[in-house]
Amino acid sequence: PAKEIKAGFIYVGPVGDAGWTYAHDLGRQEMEQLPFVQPSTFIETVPEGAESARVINGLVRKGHNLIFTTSFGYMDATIDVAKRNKDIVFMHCSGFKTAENVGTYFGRMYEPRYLSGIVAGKMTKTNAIGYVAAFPIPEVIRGINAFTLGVKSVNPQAEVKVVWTQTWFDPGVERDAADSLLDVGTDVLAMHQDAPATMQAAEARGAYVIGYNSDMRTFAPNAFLTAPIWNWGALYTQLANEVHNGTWKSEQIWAGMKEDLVRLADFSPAVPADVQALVTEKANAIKAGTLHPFSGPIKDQTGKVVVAAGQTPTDGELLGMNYFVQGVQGTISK
Amino acid sequence: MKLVIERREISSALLRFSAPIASIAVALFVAGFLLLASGVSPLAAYKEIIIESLGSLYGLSETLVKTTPLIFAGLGVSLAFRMQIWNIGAEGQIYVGAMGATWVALFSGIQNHWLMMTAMFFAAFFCGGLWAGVAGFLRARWRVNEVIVTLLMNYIAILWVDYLIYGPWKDPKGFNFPLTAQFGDAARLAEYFNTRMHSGFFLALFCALLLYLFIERTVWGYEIKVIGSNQKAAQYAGMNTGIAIFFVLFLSGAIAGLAGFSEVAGLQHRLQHGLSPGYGYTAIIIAWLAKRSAIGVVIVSFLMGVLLVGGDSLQLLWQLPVAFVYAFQGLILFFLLASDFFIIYRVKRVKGIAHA
Amino acid sequence: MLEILLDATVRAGTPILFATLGAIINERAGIINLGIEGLMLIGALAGFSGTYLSGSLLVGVLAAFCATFAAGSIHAFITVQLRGNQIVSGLALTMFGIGITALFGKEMVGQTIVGFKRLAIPGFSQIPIIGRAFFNQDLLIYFSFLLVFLIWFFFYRTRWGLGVRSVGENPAAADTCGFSVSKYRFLAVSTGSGLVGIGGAYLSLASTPMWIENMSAGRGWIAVALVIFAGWSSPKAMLGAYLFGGITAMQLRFQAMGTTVSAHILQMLPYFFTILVLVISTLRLQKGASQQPEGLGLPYDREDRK
Amino acid sequence: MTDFLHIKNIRKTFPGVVALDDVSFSVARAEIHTLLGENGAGKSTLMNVLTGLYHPDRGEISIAGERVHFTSPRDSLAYGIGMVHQHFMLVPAHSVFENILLALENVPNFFNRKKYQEKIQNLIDEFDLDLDLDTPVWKLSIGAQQWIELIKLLMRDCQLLILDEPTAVLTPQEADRLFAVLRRLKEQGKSIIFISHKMREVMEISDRVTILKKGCSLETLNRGDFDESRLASLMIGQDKIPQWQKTLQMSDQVVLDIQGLSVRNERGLSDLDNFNLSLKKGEILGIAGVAGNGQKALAEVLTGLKNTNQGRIMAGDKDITNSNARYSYIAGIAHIPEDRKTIGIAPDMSIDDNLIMKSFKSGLFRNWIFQNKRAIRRNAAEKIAQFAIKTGPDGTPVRYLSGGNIQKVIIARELSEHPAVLVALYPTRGLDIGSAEYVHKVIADGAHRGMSTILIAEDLDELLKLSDRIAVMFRGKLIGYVDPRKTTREEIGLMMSGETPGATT
Ligand SMILES: Nc1ncnc2c1ncn2[C@@H]1O[C@H](COP(=O)(O)OP(=O)(O)OP(=O)(O)O)[C@@H](O)[C@H]1O
Ligand SMILES: Nc1ncnc2c1ncn2[C@@H]1O[C@H](COP(=O)(O)OP(=O)(O)OP(=O)(O)O)[C@@H](O)[C@H]1O
Ligand SMILES: [Mg+2]
Ligand SMILES: [Mg+2]
Repeated sequence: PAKEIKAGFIYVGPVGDAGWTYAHDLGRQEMEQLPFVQPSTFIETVPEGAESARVINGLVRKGHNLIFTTSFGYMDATIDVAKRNKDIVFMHCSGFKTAENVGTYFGRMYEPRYLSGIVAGKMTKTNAIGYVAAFPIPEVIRGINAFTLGVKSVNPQAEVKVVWTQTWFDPGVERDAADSLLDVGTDVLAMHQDAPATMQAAEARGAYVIGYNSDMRTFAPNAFLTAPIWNWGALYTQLANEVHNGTWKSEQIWAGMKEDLVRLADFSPAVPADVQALVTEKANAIKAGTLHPFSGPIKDQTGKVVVAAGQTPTDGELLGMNYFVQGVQGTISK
Repeated sequence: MKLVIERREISSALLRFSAPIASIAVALFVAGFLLLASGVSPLAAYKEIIIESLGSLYGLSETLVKTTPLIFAGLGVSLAFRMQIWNIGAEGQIYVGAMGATWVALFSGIQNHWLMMTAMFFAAFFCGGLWAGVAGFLRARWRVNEVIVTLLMNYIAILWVDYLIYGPWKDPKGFNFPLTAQFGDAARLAEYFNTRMHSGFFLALFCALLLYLFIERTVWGYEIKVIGSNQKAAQYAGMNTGIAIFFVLFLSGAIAGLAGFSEVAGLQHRLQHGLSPGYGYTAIIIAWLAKRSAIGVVIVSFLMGVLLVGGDSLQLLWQLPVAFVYAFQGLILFFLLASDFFIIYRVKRVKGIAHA
Repeated sequence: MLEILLDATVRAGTPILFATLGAIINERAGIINLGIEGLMLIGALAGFSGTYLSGSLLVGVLAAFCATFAAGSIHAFITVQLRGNQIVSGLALTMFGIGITALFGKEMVGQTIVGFKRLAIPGFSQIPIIGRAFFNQDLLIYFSFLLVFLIWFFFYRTRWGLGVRSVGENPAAADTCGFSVSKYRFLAVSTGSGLVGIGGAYLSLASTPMWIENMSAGRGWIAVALVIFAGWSSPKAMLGAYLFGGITAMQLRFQAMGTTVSAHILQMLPYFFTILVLVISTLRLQKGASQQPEGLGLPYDREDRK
Repeated sequence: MTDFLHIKNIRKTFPGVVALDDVSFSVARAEIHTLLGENGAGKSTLMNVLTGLYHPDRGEISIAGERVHFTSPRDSLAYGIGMVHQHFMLVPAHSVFENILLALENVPNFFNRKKYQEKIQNLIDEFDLDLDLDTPVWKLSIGAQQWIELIKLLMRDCQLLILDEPTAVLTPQEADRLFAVLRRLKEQGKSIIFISHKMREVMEISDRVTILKKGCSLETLNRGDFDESRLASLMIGQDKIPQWQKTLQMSDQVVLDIQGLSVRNERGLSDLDNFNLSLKKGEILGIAGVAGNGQKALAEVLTGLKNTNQGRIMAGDKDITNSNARYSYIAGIAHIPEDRKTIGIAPDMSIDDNLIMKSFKSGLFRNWIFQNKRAIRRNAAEKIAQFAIKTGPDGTPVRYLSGGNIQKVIIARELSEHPAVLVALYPTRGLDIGSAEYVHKVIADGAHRGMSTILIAEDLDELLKLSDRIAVMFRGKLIGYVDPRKTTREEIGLMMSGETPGATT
């Protein structure tokens, strides 16, 4: 029996952040186009942790039947509320716990990150690339590693320098972190942050930059090269359809470029044609499943082999990644 | 014509009782225009806030869950205010309190529930106390301003807890996500009625009662009030103000630290980033609105709980963005302050002299 | 490297410097303003929108000043005219500022403008080490240098400045000498708030020319702390803002250069050092001298005995 | 005589208190008009109404025939009314210069610092004061602060000058200097309202006296129609003045012995310099000396507020020079401080609470760790009656009390514990004559029970009347002792200026 969908979203930041939450909200709006989806609800800036349980519960009590919780910190709360509301479908983004009515979803952002690494590796002249990163969690670490592997695949001499900002969202600090990387000789920047400050830093100093989250090239018209970006709309539409048709099952969705959940933004004219061609070729290989960014041999910073030649890590290993590959200059506190 | 302002005779108990209620009413009335401007009926919104936060067992339980840490933190802050000491650091004290409790829960190996609870309680108590005690020591020994020390130590506390959960205390089975392991059953406070309400609430009430007795009835409370009123006079009277300042900041931080204990043991059952969404700062508002009295803290914390819990429903039901909720809360506070004025003072028009 | 570090220090410190100076003017007049964070946001949004709509940076800065002047007036009215609690009113202002900017700022998210550019002062900018940091900056930074001096001059060399300080120390004394306590306090709060707004505008017009919700990210609170750190003096505010900005900049550069110390620990350094320097400077303070305006936080009621 | 100021039927209430009930009086040009009244009679309140600081509930004020409505001090200043307040209106953190500048009229915003410094310095020199313009006011003695207030007033061109107990903290010599100025101003046609509790001064300077009682103006008397006893009886009623007889107490047991004591102040100068003193059991030892010659430092050392640089203090045979030891000793010392508002009281707390500030730990007011509220209330009721403290409703914070009544609260508290030693700085400062007599009696009664008192006072009459011995101080040194029954005012005066006496006891 087809059922009307009333979807609710829990956001970790404000929809105006131009980054993570903004991208999710674009997805939400796309999903709303479906005829059987009623106007959906979102609640922004919900603190992570136990606090979120009440807000999720609020969505439940207001009759929502498909609830998206879009940050890692909502994991326990989502499971907890779901336990008491078996008839409602919960989708938690980026976690690892599921239940019969809780699925998880996330994107293999490392795929386009790898591709963007190729662009960076080709474009750097100083062989020093900067990476402004928020928090040392597996998702960010995985991104840095994939990026670095991409860089190394075309430019073995290049190094990736990482600076942690310890914040998802502080344009001033991000800007300063980007500047600090430019000060030590990097000429291409990449980032894992929710604000576009890194892009402005690159623009101001005549360096190149690789964006993230959504296509924000307006912030850096000259410096922008490309950006690994989210495309949640497709997934949200698909999930709404499944719930509508009653075909939804709890699973751990980890979709990549093949499913078009993540992609690489259009190249800027600054990227030479041959590089564009190379990246497009690799992208096709990834989509076809013939190229895995993390195929071995991969060594970590200390030189220890972490992925043997000819192997690829399991999803579990990828999800819990906690080391930097060789070529990254930076520290993960242990 | 000029205006002069005069204090009213505050004698009737009726006025004293009705004044705060009247001021809240005025505040809600004026804030209602903001709601109207956003196309939401104020009456419906207020009804919704009340129903959402008090109208059901569930709502009430959630409000009490929210009230619990606010009471602890508010008590801590108000105790220090009693001595004219500004503890802006309740937020950080909550974090280190939670850290202490977590340490016991994860690494002490205690199996017995009561033993575990006691140990966690005191760990949080002392961690919070010592954390604030640093500011207390600096203030007492060298008169270093405690506002800045407690405020800046908030950032350090949060970063320190981050360091632990990203590093040494990370759950080995947690896919390297920044969380500690979940607590065992021995380290969890009792929950009631199949809701999230936990015994931390009663502990908070008990603390408020103790603190009330402590301040209003004991000789130490008296000493604190004298020092708060005039430190020089207290010294003159032979009180050791240095030790008292340290002690009060210690106790203030310790009580705020208990909020950390009740949050991890009652609610979160693990230590993670974003443990407190600013309870320590809300506590400052609470301490002042409560006129620094312990019983007042309980009442105001509860009202804050209602406002915070109910405020979410504004988002939920009318899609008013969270920004609206902040602006709304800010306005309520503004008008609460303004209406207070007209309750204490009277404005008279009189003949005056014009100045060139 | 030192040259670069100094430059980064000044740039990171400037928004905090403006905010601290504004807060100092507030507190010198005896009014605590915990609304700095909210005011910075209002300044950032007003500054950005002003520039976006008019295409002129000057208009943006003026818009920031006027908007925060107005917002500061709310705090002033409540604390001065209505004698409301300064702490609560300030916190309310911060909430209000966060909320109102998010509401009105929706349109501005994702828009771009051309921000303030560096303007080298010929000759001076070539001076080794300090040249780049102090003589090759944008106009707002030069203005902040001037402002530090102007505020000092205002307080210690003009009668109005004496009046502001007096209403902050002992409003009854100023009142009996014929100074209008409410006028001085009101103007100090609103004007000071206006300066805080310029600090906010620095974020959205110079450091990162864009508007994002909540973009002040806690700098207002640091400013509140630095006021005390600076002992309510404008030159020391400069020192404090640069100390804080400098250590922040330094720890990021340590990371960029490849240190192995935990980033969490490095991140604590600015806070830790600020406390440390405060302790040291307090120790050197003359015994019995108090820098805090004595009337700070107390509403003035003529008919109430002190 | 034309009336410059005319006041009719003024009423002013505060929550719970009728401070002024119905006051009418007038002040002529070229007149010194004294206001006299018990502590709490409403003198200061009336003056605050007159300067626009308080707004009256009712009544009329006319100046030079014109009806005026003041809503702020600014208004009254515009009419040429200036006032020295009983509690100083100074900014402690500001320099002397800044404090005076604040009060000057027509100072341009960008003022010429030099010019104004000179102008102020001239006046300071004229009064022969030892004031450094750049010193922050908090570092100055109460007496010096009083002078700054006076200078603030004198530098303005006022038609009516109000002085609310200006002489309370001045030495008799300084008071004389002030009177000379007031007389000169009077000759220039200015009107002056003067408030004081010192009968000798009132007799000396007043052209007319108005007596205020319980917020009502009782009577106005012209010069010649009044003498000290008539004024006193009008003010309080003769019978209320306690009668007591001084009997000499002398024992040889030394309770406090100070030898070679030196104390330096913030400026590095010696407040006390090789100072010696011995206090015997049950005696009242008067300390005479011009203010600023070390009396304050002596009191501060004895009460633990200051540390010594050299020398020894013995309590009986115990050495209490060390500040920690002295700290525990001072618990048993009673102390009436000079600066009552900043160190004597907890202003936001009630009289009840202020009265037990020293004895709150004693078994009288405590059950285990809890306060015995009932005993505390009973104690307060007793003391309020005994010392005739005029107060608002129960629980009124002490800061609302009049200056004299605050002083009474402090004295009541300090003497209630039957201390072994009392260090009293100017204990009757600001008390009306009835209350002052009562305090004298309490101190003398204490001596009977064996309490030893160090009495520091400006008023030689008070010293002569009360003391068993008088020690004279000059520049931080003990000049010598005199016997009050055998000495003369002239002899003490000479010693106070540093001359070593011929005769010592
Ligand atoms: N905080 C402040 N910031 C800037 N300007 C101020 C401030 N406070 C006061 N002013 C300015 O001071 C001016 C004069 O203040 P005020 O009216 O109190 O002095 P005045 O009595 O007119 O001076 P005068 O006695 O010299 O005529 C005000 O009009 C105002 O412009
Ligand atoms: N601002 C105020 N608020 C409340 N009560 C006040 C205030 N000012 C004065 N009073 C009360 O009014 C009465 C008169 O006080 P006032 O200071 O005028 O007395 P006084 O005659 O000057 O006494 P003294 O000789 O002790 O200075 C006192 O009972 C005092 O408590
Ligand atoms: Mg004027
Ligand atoms: Mg008086």
